[in-house]
Amino acid sequence: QDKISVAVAANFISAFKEIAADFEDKTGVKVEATFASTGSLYNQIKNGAPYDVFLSADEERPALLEKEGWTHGTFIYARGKVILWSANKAFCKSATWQDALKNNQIKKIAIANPVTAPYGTAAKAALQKAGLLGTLQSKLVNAQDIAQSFQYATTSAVDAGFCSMSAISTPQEQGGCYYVIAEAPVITQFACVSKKAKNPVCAELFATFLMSDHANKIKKKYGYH
Amino acid sequence: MTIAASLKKRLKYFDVEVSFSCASKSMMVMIGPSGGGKTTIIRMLAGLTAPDEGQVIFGEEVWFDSARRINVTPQKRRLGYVFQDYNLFPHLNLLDNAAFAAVDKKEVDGLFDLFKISHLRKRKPHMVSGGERQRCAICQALARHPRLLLLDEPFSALDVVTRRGLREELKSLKGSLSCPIIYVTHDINEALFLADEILPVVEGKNDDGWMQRTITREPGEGTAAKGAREPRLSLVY
Amino acid sequence: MTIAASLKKRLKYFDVEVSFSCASKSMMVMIGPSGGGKTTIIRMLAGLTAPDEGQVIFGEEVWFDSARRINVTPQKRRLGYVFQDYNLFPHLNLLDNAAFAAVDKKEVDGLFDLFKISHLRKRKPHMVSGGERQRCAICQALARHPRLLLLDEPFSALDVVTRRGLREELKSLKGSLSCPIIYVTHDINEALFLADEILPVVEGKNDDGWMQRTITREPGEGTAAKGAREPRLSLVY
Amino acid sequence: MDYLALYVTLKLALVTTVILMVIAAPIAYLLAYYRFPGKSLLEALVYLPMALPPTVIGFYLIIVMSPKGFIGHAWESLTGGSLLFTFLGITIASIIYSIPFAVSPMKAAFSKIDRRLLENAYVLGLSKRATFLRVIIPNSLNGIAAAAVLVFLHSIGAFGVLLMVGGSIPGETKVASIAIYEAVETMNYQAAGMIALSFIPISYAFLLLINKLNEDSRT
Amino acid sequence: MDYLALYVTLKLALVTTVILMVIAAPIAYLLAYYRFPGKSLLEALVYLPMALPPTVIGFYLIIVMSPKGFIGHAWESLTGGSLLFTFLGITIASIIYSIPFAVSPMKAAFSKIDRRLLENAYVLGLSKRATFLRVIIPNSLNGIAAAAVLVFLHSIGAFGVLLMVGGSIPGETKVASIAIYEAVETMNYQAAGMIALSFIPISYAFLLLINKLNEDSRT
Ligand SMILES: Nc1ncnc2c1ncn2[C@@H]1O[C@H](COP(=O)(O)OP(=O)(O)OP(=O)(O)O)[C@@H](O)[C@H]1O
Ligand SMILES: Nc1ncnc2c1ncn2[C@@H]1O[C@H](COP(=O)(O)OP(=O)(O)OP(=O)(O)O)[C@@H](O)[C@H]1O
Ligand SMILES: [Mg+2]
Ligand SMILES: [Mg+2]
Repeated sequence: QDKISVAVAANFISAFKEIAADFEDKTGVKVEATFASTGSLYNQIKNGAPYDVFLSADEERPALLEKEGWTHGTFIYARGKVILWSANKAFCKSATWQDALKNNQIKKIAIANPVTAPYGTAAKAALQKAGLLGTLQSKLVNAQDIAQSFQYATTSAVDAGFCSMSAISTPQEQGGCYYVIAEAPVITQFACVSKKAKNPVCAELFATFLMSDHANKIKKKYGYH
Repeated sequence: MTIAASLKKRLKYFDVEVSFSCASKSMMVMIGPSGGGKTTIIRMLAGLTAPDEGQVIFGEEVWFDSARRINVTPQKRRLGYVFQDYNLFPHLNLLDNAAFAAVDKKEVDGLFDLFKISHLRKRKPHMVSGGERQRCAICQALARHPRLLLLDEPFSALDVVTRRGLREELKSLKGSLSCPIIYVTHDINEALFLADEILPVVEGKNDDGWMQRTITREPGEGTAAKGAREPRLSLVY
Repeated sequence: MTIAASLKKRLKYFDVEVSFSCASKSMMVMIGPSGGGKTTIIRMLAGLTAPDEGQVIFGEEVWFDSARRINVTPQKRRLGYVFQDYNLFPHLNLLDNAAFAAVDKKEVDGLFDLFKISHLRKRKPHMVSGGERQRCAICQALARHPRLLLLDEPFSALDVVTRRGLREELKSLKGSLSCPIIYVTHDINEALFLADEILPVVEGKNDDGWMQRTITREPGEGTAAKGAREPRLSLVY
Repeated sequence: MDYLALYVTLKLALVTTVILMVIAAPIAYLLAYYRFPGKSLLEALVYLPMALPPTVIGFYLIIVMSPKGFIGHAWESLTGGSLLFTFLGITIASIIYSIPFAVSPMKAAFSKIDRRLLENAYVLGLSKRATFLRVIIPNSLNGIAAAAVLVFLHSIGAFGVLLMVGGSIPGETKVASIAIYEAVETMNYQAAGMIALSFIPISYAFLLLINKLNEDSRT
Repeated sequence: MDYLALYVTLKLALVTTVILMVIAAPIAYLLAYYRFPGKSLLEALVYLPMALPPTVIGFYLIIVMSPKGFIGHAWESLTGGSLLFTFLGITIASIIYSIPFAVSPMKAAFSKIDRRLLENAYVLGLSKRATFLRVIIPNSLNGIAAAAVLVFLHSIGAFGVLLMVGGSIPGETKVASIAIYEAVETMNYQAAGMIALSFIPISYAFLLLINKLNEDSRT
């Protein structure tokens, strides 16, 4: 049976699972996925990890891979937004997310590792722009990636967590509330296909499918545009 | 004070079943073949093994009574017990060993002088000879001001000369102590030398004829061996 | 074949320094006080301990020569050695133990009959008595068709009766073996009963007067003890 | 070089070690000297953390220590604070993770003590408690020291559990093993190498110490 | 439920155990019976993986096994493939990670064998090699079995090292501990719980087995 292996940035997990399932149904090609932060996956690829397709959460790392000759070219497959999510509905009663975070009740805020996770980088930039980074520094809990950040928030391990918009379409989201962080730059997510893909035809087929209307519909459902 | 005991205990190959008593200032010597139950009896007196049935009475105190379900812990019996094998604490030097449970730590010096081991006070047990270790164990037991002294073959692992010296020391000590002493030995000569009373124990029972039979048995008789680890040696000295 | 040895070995408290030889079909008995160096000598013959100086010659073969730096391994000496303490392999039953290095495994049955342990062949060593274990150890050594037989107090841990039985068996066996036998014992009577030749070893040296002194020494003499773990017992039997 | 992470690591290892010594001693004593129904179950329970992937431990710890979990909830109603993502939280995780390494050598040392020494202590009037303190402990120092060293090393190496329940907060829960992981992820190999290198001599020295203790206890 | 990850885990644990038994036996023999210069260094080296954070081990393994590292490079020029992110790669990592747990119980078992048994074997004509096979091994079966069980459990629990050098490739390097981590990350608590739960009985059974072996060896 044909199969491809795909490295997927953590913010895209939910959407990817749905897209991959449809792709398997339609083509019969099996999709094996590895989820981690963008930086982590990039690091693995640099060290020879045999992924056929890389769905990054940023522009920079696929570009680097292209420069290094790992891929023929990169393409945008999604644009995402940062949100601030809390399991506690009272959290969203404030006028702005900045005010909400200034509340003394807020003890811990999760953020994805800004160095490895582009969503973390964007969230950090938003905090900085709001002038809150200094005062909130001691409340920040560093998650390994955006998925862990959301996980900390849903278990109420933290009072609120910076997540990706895609989180709100998951079952775990029920009962929580969120602010969209407009101050955070929109995140342009690039993908690329490996030159050394074991099954180049299937890999390209998947890349094409990723950009199909069908896939776009799923992406939209998860808050990407 | 008098210790009086009536004991029954089921062992694997035979049952222990003895009664005896021993008054203050007197010494009862238990003697008999190896594996005959002597140590088991001593342990029941010390409270380390519970009899199946019987009583142990010390003066007015009941230490053990199977019918009334009384069994006083070893801690509360306040007795001195010199074990068959060396039992000093390896992490302490001789002086600290003897003073371990002493009523008055200053007395230990006098005891060490008496038993001629003062010069070894700072040595750890493994740095002295077997005889010296055993003398320290006696000091340890005596320093506690025991109300009853149990000595289980204290000298059996020692060579003949050291042994004879300690035997003399012990005899002279007997007069100055005011508690009953129960002494276990294999050595008939030692028994005759020390005892106010002798209790021969064979397969767990009192067997008054054993001494006589052992002394007079013809050499080379097959069945003699079991009851006679050192059958004639004692008689020669 | 004759085994001839001249050995020097520095020990902590004294030096071993002996020479002796022993011919085929004859038995040399080594005797002496505890700690005198007997086991050390046997181990040098077996190749388990290297002498500091000297030679060990077996027939035409040189097993050890300090000057020529020859030291044949125990494996190549092809001798039988019954150790002072039981040395059977605990994971094997008696039969497998005896057959462990047998030249012809079928012979083991005959040896077991001779030593009256055939009924125990399937038992593990810890399931039989000390005497039975030691008999199996002798079978193990004999089944190898040794060119030299070393027996280090094989019966010392046993009771008097078993011991006398094995002593007789060994004596009758001596005639049927065609190798030199070196036998270590504490027991003067055993030595007199078995030996073609006696080598008394005291503090590492040959001391021909030792037997005589031990037998006749006055009881109660202080210095006697060291050389006399069982001084008179042997004479009584 | 991430000195803060090294500091948190050493502090965590030290605190874990001290606390575990106190917790493990009575457990080891119980396992070494008593027979009771369910003993082998207790024993297996004590050793379980060694046999479970750290992520399994971490998973269950998140569940019980989060403010909704029963421990986290109790803790919050007592102190008003969260247990996860605090030094206390990773200390608890590290203690659970290292329990087997504390109990096992202590139990071995306690078991090795000659029963007759204890009997002698009883006859000399010492209670069980006094016997434990005056006879068992002083004669098990090698085993206790070995346990301490093992726990210390094992806590230094804790990673999976802390990755899940720690939250990598500098100065609080970001230990060296996580700092290395993050440095490698960001391809900051030099930083990773520096921290990694600093472990080798520390660990090595401790291992030589263990070996020494083992040899001493054999003689 | 992620059966594939469980399958990879068990396969990895099994392969690691079998290989380590063969590697560790001679090392344990050397450490138990010989004295040589540098012995304590060798011993500390063998135990080092226990004392290092898994990320430190992972870090160095990445360095040597990456296509630029000397082992990875040699491997690539031989086979054309990468060593990292393959089953072989995580097997090597797992072996290194578990070495101390194999050597330590074996060494203890070998050391406990009475020297006189070996001497008797020599006198009976057995070479050192034959003595090892016919006397030492049969009398150390408890220790060897304990080593096998420990290594098996420890390999099942390996996480940090594999996270770094494995890359979570389904069917190849994604072991159960990593699957749990990912399941928790993606908030698939049910899946995480299922895998985690499936470990408890396996580990528990093995632990009871270890205890049994220890008790047997004591009598
Ligand atoms: N720990 C034990 N477990 C089982 N049986 C034991 C134990 N200790 C002693 N026995 C058995 O109990 C019986 C009596 O032993 P005990 O030690 O009381 O004899 P003893 O008269 O003191 O012998 P000895 O003179 O050799 O010291 C023997 O049959 C012995 O085998
Ligand atoms: N393993 C050892 N290490 C150090 N010294 C030892 C060792 N074994 C024996 N010795 C010492 O070597 C000397 C000779 O001992 P050896 O065993 O040869 O005496 P032996 O004549 O066989 O005594 P026994 O009759 O008690 O068996 C003694 O002083 C003893 O203390
Ligand atoms: Mg006794
Ligand atoms: Mg000897």
